[in-house]
Amino acid sequence: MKNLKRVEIVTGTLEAPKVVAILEENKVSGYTMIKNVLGSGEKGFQDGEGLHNAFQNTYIIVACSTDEFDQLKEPLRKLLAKAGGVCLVSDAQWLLH
Amino acid sequence: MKNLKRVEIVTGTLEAPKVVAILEENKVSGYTMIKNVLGSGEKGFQDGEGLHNAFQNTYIIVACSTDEFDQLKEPLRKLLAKAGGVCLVSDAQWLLH
Amino acid sequence: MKNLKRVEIVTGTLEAPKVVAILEENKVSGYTMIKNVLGSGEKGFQDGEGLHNAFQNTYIIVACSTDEFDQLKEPLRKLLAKAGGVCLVSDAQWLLH
Amino acid sequence: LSLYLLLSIGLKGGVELAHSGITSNVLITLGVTVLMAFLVPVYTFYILKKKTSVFDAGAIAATYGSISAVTFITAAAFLRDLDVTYGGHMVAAMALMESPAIIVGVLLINIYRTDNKNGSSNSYKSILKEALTNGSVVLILGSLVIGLLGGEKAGVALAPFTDHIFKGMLTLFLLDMGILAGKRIRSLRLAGPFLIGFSIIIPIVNAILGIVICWLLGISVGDSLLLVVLLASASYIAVPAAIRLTVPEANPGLYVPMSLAITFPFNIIIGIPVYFHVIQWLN
Amino acid sequence: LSLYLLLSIGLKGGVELAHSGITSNVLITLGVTVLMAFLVPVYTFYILKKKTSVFDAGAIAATYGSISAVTFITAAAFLRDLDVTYGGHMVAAMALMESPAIIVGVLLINIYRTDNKNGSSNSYKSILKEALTNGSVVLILGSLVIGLLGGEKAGVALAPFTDHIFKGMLTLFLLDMGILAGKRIRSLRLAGPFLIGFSIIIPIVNAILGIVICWLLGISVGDSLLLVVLLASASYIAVPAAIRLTVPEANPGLYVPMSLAITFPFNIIIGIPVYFHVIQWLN
Amino acid sequence: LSLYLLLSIGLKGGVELAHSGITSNVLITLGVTVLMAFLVPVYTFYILKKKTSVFDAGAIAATYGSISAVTFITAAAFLRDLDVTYGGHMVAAMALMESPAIIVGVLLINIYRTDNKNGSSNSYKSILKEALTNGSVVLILGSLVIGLLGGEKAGVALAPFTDHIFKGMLTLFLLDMGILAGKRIRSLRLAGPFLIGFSIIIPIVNAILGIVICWLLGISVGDSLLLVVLLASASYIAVPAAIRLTVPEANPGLYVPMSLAITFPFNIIIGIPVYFHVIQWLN
Ligand SMILES: Nc1ncnc2c1ncn2[C@@H]1O[C@H](COP(=O)(O)O)[C@@H](O)[C@H]1O
Ligand SMILES: Nc1ncnc2c1ncn2[C@@H]1O[C@H](COP(=O)(O)O)[C@@H](O)[C@H]1O
Ligand SMILES: Nc1ncnc2c1ncn2[C@@H]1O[C@H](COP(=O)(O)O)[C@@H](O)[C@H]1O
Ligand code: NA
Ligand code: NA
Ligand code: NA
Repeated sequence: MKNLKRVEIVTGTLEAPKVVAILEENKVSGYTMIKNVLGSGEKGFQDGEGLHNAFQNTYIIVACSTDEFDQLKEPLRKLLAKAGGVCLVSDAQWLLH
Repeated sequence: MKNLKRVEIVTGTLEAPKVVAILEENKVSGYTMIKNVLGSGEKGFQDGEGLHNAFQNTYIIVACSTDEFDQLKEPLRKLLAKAGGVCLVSDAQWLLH
Repeated sequence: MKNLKRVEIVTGTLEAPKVVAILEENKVSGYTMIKNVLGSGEKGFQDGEGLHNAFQNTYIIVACSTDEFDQLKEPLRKLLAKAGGVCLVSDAQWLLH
Repeated sequence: LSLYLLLSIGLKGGVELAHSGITSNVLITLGVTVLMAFLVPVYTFYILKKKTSVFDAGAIAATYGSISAVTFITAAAFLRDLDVTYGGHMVAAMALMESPAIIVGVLLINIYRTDNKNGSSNSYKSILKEALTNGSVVLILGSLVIGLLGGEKAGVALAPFTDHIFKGMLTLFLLDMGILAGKRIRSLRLAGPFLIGFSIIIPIVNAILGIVICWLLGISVGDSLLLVVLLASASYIAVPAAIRLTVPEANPGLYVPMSLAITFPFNIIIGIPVYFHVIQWLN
Repeated sequence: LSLYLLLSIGLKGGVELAHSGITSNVLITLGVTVLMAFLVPVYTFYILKKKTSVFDAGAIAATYGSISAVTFITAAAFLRDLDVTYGGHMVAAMALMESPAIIVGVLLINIYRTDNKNGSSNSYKSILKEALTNGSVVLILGSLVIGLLGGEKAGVALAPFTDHIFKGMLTLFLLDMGILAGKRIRSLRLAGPFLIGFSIIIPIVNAILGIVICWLLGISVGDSLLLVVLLASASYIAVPAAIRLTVPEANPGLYVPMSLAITFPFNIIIGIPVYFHVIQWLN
Repeated sequence: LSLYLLLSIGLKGGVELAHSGITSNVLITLGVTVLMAFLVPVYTFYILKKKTSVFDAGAIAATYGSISAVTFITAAAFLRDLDVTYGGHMVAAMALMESPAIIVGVLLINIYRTDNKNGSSNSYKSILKEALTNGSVVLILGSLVIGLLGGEKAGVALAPFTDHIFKGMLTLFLLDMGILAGKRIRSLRLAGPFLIGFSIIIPIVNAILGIVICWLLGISVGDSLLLVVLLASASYIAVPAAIRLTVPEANPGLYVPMSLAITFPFNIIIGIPVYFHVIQWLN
């Protein structure tokens, strides 16, 4: 088992590629992505009722080391400040294989 | 970064609106919702095989302050006791923007 | 509230039944499963672009006791070593009902 | 798609009913339907209880006591192809027959369940709500009334919308259903021979019951087939959903695939033509 | 499916335009369309601002200033059924009319918003990008050009692909849309009588405007109907999406269902035939 | 839908085969197909290996060595439109040609991979399982046998089900596929000119090979077209899926869009008619 940070990001589906870009720029190649996610926040409801991605969120989970997260931190903050969304960070253990 | 509670709820898709109602009653306007979720629990399998929402779950994530959670606690407990499902709570940090 | 382990597993949709089998062998009857999940890892992108489950992941959340997890640990490790994927473990509290 | 099918069958029924008017014949047929809607789940329940848990017995009884709208619509299309007329009131019969079985099923379960955990999740209120505020029932009755009031005009106005495309829609929809049914087949491992047999034999038994009744009451061939199909068919959406919510103890891995993967295709492929020939042969 | 519809209408338009050539008549029509594309959102904005927030006003104005391709295509099919010809340039008109309303709407919002939070998420660049790199616009214009250059040949080559199936596709697609529209209806609780009235009255007003203009300019019946439909219809995909991204403060629970659940079906079921009869009666 | 298409083509094939019986001609054709199913992936592998990783080479070779059922079915429909007959055994040929390429591809990879990580995820057992328990293969062969045994009766009984709707289904399905293909196009950025060229040139090369062989063996026009299409087409579901599981090192961003977004539409739109004219011209 190895300790690491569990970073989860929710933002508009159209913004998600930007999140992935940030991950790749920082050589974080491992992430999980769930599309067609709904929700509510400062920008009001994302209820998926519009017939377009713009009305849906994407949920991204990244398990990475503390150092990797420290690199992601700033660019993620900037992106979410502009695009809206949330980024939660918690501690987790990786079952190595 | 700000410390907060990461509350995640899984319950039948037809019950999910009641969860959202509880959030709104308690002025918790931020949440993320994933529909079409499967699973297994006391009520047996929710394998999505029936051609109806009744055979699916919805997964809701709420990042809120400890105080907010203390308010949600009771009504959520009551609802889940009746409708089934689970509510997990863990600590997380919010990457402020 | 009861303390327990929050185990989350991401692996190929075609491998997911094996994860469920491991849970059932160990009498862990409670889990939540999200299909049609995308991501990236050692095996490269799972971008859902192929017209087949083989190009998608499944995301499984299990809330279980520490003892239960200790039982799951080995078989899960073996499976993921072969099939790829990740298993994250974190602490959480269960809102009893 | 199903929405469209329900709508047009409802309108059609209403228009035809506006023609015929509500005769004693109509009332008798509806009476029989409602009666059977209560009897079928009861007798099937007692058969099932011998082999399955009270919960599964009630769930399956409710499923088979109720009806499959798609099977009904297919039978109606089948009749139209053969230029056999049927009364618009049969659509009302379908709507009337959808819900009672749910209530009966849940009642029986609550009578026979050993744990006295009545109420809570399956409080009667919620059951009735489930049973009555059922989307499709509302939709059918609604469009039926529209057709009934609109009469001729509605019929003509909607003709292009309802007739031309109808057949194509139905075919497409049946194909979809067929594929879904196929996917559920493997779920039947769990069911075991008794329940698999049940899902073929009970429809036949109900069909025979229906044929005899219709024959005794001298109901027209068209109406007979539809009534028989209502009896022989099992619900695979509305009832399973209501049961899932009100009787979580019942295993959806049984009542869903039994109805969807066996009874539904059986009625569509074999049932409808066979029932029809028997009815015709009797008249 | 929609992809297919856009493609074939575009090709059709291009081929016809290759016939007719670009006459002064064509240019006048296109000029009018572009003009209206800028005027409609402006006047609707000031009406809306009286009752709603600046954000919702701009969002709804943009939605109604733009067009619904499906409504346009349905009108075109309607004309073909009646053997009424229309100019291929109307397809270009549709494409030209899709985007301006977005820009106008956002401009008006930024003029009237009290918080001076211009820029950031709704920087003009991103808006223009949204407005112009709009998939359907590109697709229509693209297929239009193909048809235009390919001329006869393209027309013939693609005839089977475009004509035969077209009608069926459209029906299927309209059914889908109808179901979607139905699902959105309940979202209208929030809208309130003013906005619900708006979503019926404004299309009519725009239609009347269009009818008068076409009559004054002596535009042919076919072209008139299509122009009127462009004015009367509201966007329910492209514009709402662009607005959602550029004006998050506006409530999608209003502008989406108004356009999708009221104006769209209204135009399809009542609008098109009525507009047509009025236009014909004037000529 | 695809399910339906596979089923009806299989039945059709079976029924025709019941007519013709299994002649030497049939056996020769099948022999050739199997032979090619092993040769094509081998020679393409060596071409690919020059420019790509061993893994991608094997994956793409397997993809192009196998077949696309939809392309085959489209060719069959194309022949029916022109009243050109073809043998039912060609359906068997399709089924036989689906799997070998997977095995060949993986074998070649394991021979040439530098890291000696054979076994584990890509153990031969699992590969064979993947290759053989392939849903569509089973489905085709199954329906083929049904048709073969049922003979006339089956043919007649299923005629309405198989013939009438067939064309419409296929059109719908091709449209869906077209849209999917369109979505994959952008993924081709990564592929680069070599692989993009490959996905057009290799089908042509294989087609020429096929045409020559058929001409030498004097195979009928109908059978020739189908055989050629089998050679020219590439799998975009079964093989990619099997490869994804057995050779994760290969990049799905290459072999999926190459087959789905280039070769598939190329064969449908240009390939089939061109191959047909060449074959006819030779006879
Ligand atoms: N407190 C929260 N907890 C969970 N998810 C949230 C929260 N706030 C926002 N979100 C998610 O982030 C999306 C965009 O947030 P916002 O930009 O604030 O509208 C929302 O649609 C939700 O899905
Ligand atoms: N221990 C658990 N871990 C994760 N998810 C669970 C657990 N127990 C129940 N669930 C989820 O909650 C849903 C309803 O639970 P229940 O009411 O106990 O059947 C199940 O279908 C699962 O999706
Ligand atoms: N570091 C990570 N964080 C989150 N998800 C991951 C991570 N690594 C892998 N995954 C998920 O696990 C799947 C399979 O991983 P792999 O077998 O390494 O390709 C990927 O497609 C991702 O969805
Ligand atoms: Na019944
Ligand atoms: Na407009
Ligand atoms: Na091939």
